Amino acid sequence: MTFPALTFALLAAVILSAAAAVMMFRNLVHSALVLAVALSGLAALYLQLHAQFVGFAQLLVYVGAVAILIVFAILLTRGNEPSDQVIFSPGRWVGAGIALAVFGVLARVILTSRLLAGSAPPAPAAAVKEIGQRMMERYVLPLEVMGLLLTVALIGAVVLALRERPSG
Amino acid sequence: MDQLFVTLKHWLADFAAPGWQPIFSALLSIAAIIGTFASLFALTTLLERKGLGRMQNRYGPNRVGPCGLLQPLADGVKSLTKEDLVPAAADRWVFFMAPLTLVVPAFLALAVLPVGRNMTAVDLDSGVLFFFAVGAASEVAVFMAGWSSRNKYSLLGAMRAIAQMVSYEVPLILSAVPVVMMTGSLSTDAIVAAQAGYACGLPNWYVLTPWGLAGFLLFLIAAMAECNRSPFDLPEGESEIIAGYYVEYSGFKFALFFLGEYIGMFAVSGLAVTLFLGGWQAPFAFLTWLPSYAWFFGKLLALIALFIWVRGTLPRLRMDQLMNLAWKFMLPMALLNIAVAGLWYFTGPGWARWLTCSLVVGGAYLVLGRALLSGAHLGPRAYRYAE
Amino acid sequence: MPPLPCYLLLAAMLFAIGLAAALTRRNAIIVLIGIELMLNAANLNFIAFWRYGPNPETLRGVLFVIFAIGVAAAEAAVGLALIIALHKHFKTTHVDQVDSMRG
Amino acid sequence: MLAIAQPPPEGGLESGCLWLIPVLPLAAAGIGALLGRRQRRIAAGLAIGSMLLALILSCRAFVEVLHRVGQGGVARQSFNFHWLQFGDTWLTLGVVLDPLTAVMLVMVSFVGLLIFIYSVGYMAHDENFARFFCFLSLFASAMLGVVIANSLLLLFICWELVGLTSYLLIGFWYHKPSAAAAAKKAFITTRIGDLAFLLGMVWLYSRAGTLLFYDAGRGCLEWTGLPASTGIALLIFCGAVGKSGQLPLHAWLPDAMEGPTPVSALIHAATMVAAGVFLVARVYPLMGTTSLTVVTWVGALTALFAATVAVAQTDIKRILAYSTVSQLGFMMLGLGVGGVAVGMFHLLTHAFFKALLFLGAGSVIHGCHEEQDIRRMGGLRRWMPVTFATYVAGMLALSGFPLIASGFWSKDEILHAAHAWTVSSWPFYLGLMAAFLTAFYMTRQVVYVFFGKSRLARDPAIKAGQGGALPARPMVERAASEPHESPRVMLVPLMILAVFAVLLGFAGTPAWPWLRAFLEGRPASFAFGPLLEPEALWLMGLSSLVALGGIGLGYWFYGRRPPVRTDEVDALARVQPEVFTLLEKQYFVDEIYQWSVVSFHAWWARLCVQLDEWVWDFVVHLLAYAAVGLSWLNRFLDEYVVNGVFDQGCRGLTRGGAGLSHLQNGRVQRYLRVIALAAAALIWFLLWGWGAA
Repeated sequence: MTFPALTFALLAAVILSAAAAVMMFRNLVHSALVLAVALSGLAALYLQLHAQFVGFAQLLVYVGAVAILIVFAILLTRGNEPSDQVIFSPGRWVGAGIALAVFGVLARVILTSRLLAGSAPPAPAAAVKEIGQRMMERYVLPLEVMGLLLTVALIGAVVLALRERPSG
Repeated sequence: MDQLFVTLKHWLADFAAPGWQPIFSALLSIAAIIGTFASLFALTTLLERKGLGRMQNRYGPNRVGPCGLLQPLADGVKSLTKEDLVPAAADRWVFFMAPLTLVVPAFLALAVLPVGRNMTAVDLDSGVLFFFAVGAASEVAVFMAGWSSRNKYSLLGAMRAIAQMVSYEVPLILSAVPVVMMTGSLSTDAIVAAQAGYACGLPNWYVLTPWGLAGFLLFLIAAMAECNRSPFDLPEGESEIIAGYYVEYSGFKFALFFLGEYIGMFAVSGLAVTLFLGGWQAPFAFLTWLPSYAWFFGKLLALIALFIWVRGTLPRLRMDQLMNLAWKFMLPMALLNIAVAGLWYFTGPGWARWLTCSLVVGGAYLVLGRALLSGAHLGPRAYRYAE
Repeated sequence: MPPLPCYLLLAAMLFAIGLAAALTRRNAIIVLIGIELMLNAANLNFIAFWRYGPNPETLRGVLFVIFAIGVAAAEAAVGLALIIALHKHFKTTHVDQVDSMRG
Repeated sequence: MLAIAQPPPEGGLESGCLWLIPVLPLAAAGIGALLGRRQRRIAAGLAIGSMLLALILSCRAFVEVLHRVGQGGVARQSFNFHWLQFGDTWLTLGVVLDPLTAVMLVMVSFVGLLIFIYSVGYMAHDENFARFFCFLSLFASAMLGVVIANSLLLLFICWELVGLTSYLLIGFWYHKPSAAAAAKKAFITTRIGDLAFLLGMVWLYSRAGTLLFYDAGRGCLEWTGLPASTGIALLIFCGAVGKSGQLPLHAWLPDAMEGPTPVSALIHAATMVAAGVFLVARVYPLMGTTSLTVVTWVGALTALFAATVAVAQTDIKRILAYSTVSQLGFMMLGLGVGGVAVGMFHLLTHAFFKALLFLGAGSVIHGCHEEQDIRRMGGLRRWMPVTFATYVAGMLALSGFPLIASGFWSKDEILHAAHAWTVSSWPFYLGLMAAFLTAFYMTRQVVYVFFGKSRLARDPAIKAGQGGALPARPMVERAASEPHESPRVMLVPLMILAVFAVLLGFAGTPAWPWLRAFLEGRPASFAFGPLLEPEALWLMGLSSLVALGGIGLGYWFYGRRPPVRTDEVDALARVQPEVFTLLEKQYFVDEIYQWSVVSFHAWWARLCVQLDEWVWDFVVHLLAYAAVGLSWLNRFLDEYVVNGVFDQGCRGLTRGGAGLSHLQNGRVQRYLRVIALAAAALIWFLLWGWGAA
């Protein structure tokens, strides 16, 4: 078992167990923390796939921002005490079944497709300069739209989280 | 002399089996980094205590060893031998993981700093981004610490700390952006290399340009806030929330927190040195005979001294002042600084760009500062006594 | 087994887990987390295809993932704000108790 | 206009930024429209600043044209740009810069600027100050657009804009019902002319295939031997008639005086009404002899008619309005008999002195606290000397006081041309009489307003509406304070205009026919010769005699014993009461229109109503009863046959809906499940179809 395969196996194990833990934990804060673990594992996976920039961006955004955000939301919604009542919604088995079904379909797609049976090509270089140039030349419009979206999201989040009017 | 450690490392690495050489050399550099900065941490604690003592007109630690030089050792021993308390209500796992989560990323961040010529542990293509990415983990650690120890004070402290870190991360990164723009690379080595050379007796450091100076100051302030140093030490204000998020920590975990904070400080000031102060470059051409790492650590220690000095000088901010400073002054200033860097880049060399850029930066500083201070009441507080 | 299907399978499992989390948990925040997991599974797919697919030099996958991360951040911010507003209004964050539009 | 931003293919630097001239005030109007009521200063500053810039640019254009004329080079440069494409033909608009345009540009922007400045003082107390300046700038931009347009279409667009702004500004005090009515009247009346204009334009396009005036030899004015040009020209002339209030469409212009006085000065004296004349001058090459004859006759008749009416009016602005009409008639006459130069010369001089007179009238009204009836003024020269002096200068210019006044030279040139006209000699005599009357009524007005004793303070209330007088106001309001001189911001424009009203005449004396030469693109030469030709001398003598005679008669009638009491019968009315009444009622033109046109429409409407009630309604009722019968029949079927089935269906639907509505419980997760399941099923189906498993 080669070195990359080993790392991949380890990372996959970490990610999957963390994700499962996210789903299983009673305590929301624990869920949030293991979510951070899972996402950092993904970031490591990106690094292994030679997508350095994306990996670090993932780390920065998810661990640095989204996890913290989720934690704040949890604390603000009094969710930090482990709930004594049942944590799964009614009809959970249906949901689990559907999730399983989806996974089955995806797995069958992956395993039966003949396109994927290729050996690894040499690692492509994703220099940050390249990415920046692409972003500034070809993908500049999506970039602008993204900035707009983030601004709107910022304002919208603030407006939403403001104290509710007594009328409403 | 300059390349002493590099050659040493290579020489050692040659002993390893051929397949394992890269891993071995990596281990070597890791060991070197950890050793160096840990001892630097010990030294710094001593310096800080003595320096503060001098500023507050008292002797610092002066009992252990010759004029207290061995004090850090004593502290280490003490913290190792102390009992490790864990609150009954605490969330054990998280409580245990928190210090590690704080320390490990801090050390990771050190990996991309070029401490000397050819002395970068890993030269990543996106090193600066890596630095900030791993830095982000410290917020999670702080939250874990504050939340898991089931203590109102620590939770409050954690909340304050996270709010402060999140707020100040934005200007911190934004003030680093102009340098990246100028260098055209996120790699720390490239950034240091871009600041090589001397013009009319002065080095081509970025700090010696209008936008560089503004960026450097913004970066320093944001860095102080980022590692909860005074005057931004609300999260740990002993007088308000008895040492904030690590109230419940004691013994070795506490030491780890302490270590983590100081390592974080080293990392951030090391990045400041790299980004703005030309990394390991000598300030003057005739001083290049000094080894590069000496210059790096000299600048690092100078910044640390500055931190200590500020801590001894300035009083603590209020929360609203903190937030106002972050969002109403530093954020617009940093954004404008980026624009100014672009201006600098596109107006060719000459006195004109000096004039315009410094005018823009100075004007913005005046306007924003005035706006910031307009509402604030800075006079002596009016005490009201109960009859 | 060639590397690409491994990554895709991992992504599929991650996606399924996220979906399960979104479908079975009562708490809206966990639902949101599940959605985040699904997004990340998709990102993993993009990167994997970029790495092992044809002409990677165009960097399409990478750029797409970068944009996706940005969108995910925005989505998380708005979603959490919504959840907070929800909690203020209904005094609960359980999605099965929030089933009417008027408070 | 922005499409012109690309560098001009033909023409020099000016055509490049010529388009800026109208765009600047347009921008000012646009910004001004966004301003709040409070920001008066900004609004005025914007309007005046843009106008100043426009003036500077116009002067640059003028100087350039002057330069080119001096070199004897081609005096015209046009610049066209594509606007709309239908099929494979482009509809092209353009701007042109030739002597005509240059002169008009300078005149419009200069007078406009002065009037803008004046309005700052005049409208100072109005709460809709900002709106006013917004409209003014809009008008200025439209007018300048008319002037520089090189395409009949562009000209028409700006022309309509001008009409719109005129409507807005006449009705500026829309809370006054009279103002609103006047605005509507102006709009509709000019619309009649514009309809003809539009028809002419379409006809022209169908004939010539282009609406450009000058297009490097292909423009419709450069076309020689255009078929049916007479009809086209006459139709376009109808537009001019409507816009510059010639017979029979003059009726709106006097009522337009309901607007603020600067508006009357700018739009209804100096620029807009002159636009009609300018239009005729612009399309002059289209005009054949026939159409020119029509123009001449219309102009001559209008001149005399309006002059006679003006004699008997008592509202200070109304008198000026009628005099404007008559002067426009003069211009038309000049165009008809003497060509572009003659008409344009009078247009320019008239623009200045008529603006001056209106602004003076405005200053008088302002000083007398919104009093407009000259019978309640008098003796004002004691209180407002500056206004008096400038007003007298304008009056002399208008009535063509020999040699020193500009009106003299221009009018003299027109008469000269009319005398030289071969078709008929009547226009000449009509013009002479009109000139005589002009002098007469101007003298009357000046005497009424400025001489004698003040009839302001003490007045027995005149019965409202008598003799076109304004309804009498309560004593307290006006007896409150003495008349006062206007602020400097209003006086300075007056003085400047007065200077020009006197001096401008020397640009077109027979001795030095600079303007004619300029318009025809020749360098002018100075020679006393033509001045001393016997015939020229004789005519000049005649016209000065006429002017002096008019002034003298006017003085003899009114000046010897200025009226002392407000309700005093007019001196002329004492001599010729019924004639005076006829004139005072403006030949009952409005009434005639009322009885003829309006009442015809009313009658027609009534007829339609009758038809509607008796014929159509009858049919409708018939059908309705039939329908009712049928529906009764239908009902029985319905209740006992259809309903049974239908109710069953409804119940079924209700149950079905109830059943389905269970799907739509607000449970997010259930929706999510359905979505996921559907997605999985979809993938499955798409990839393998149902058969595979």
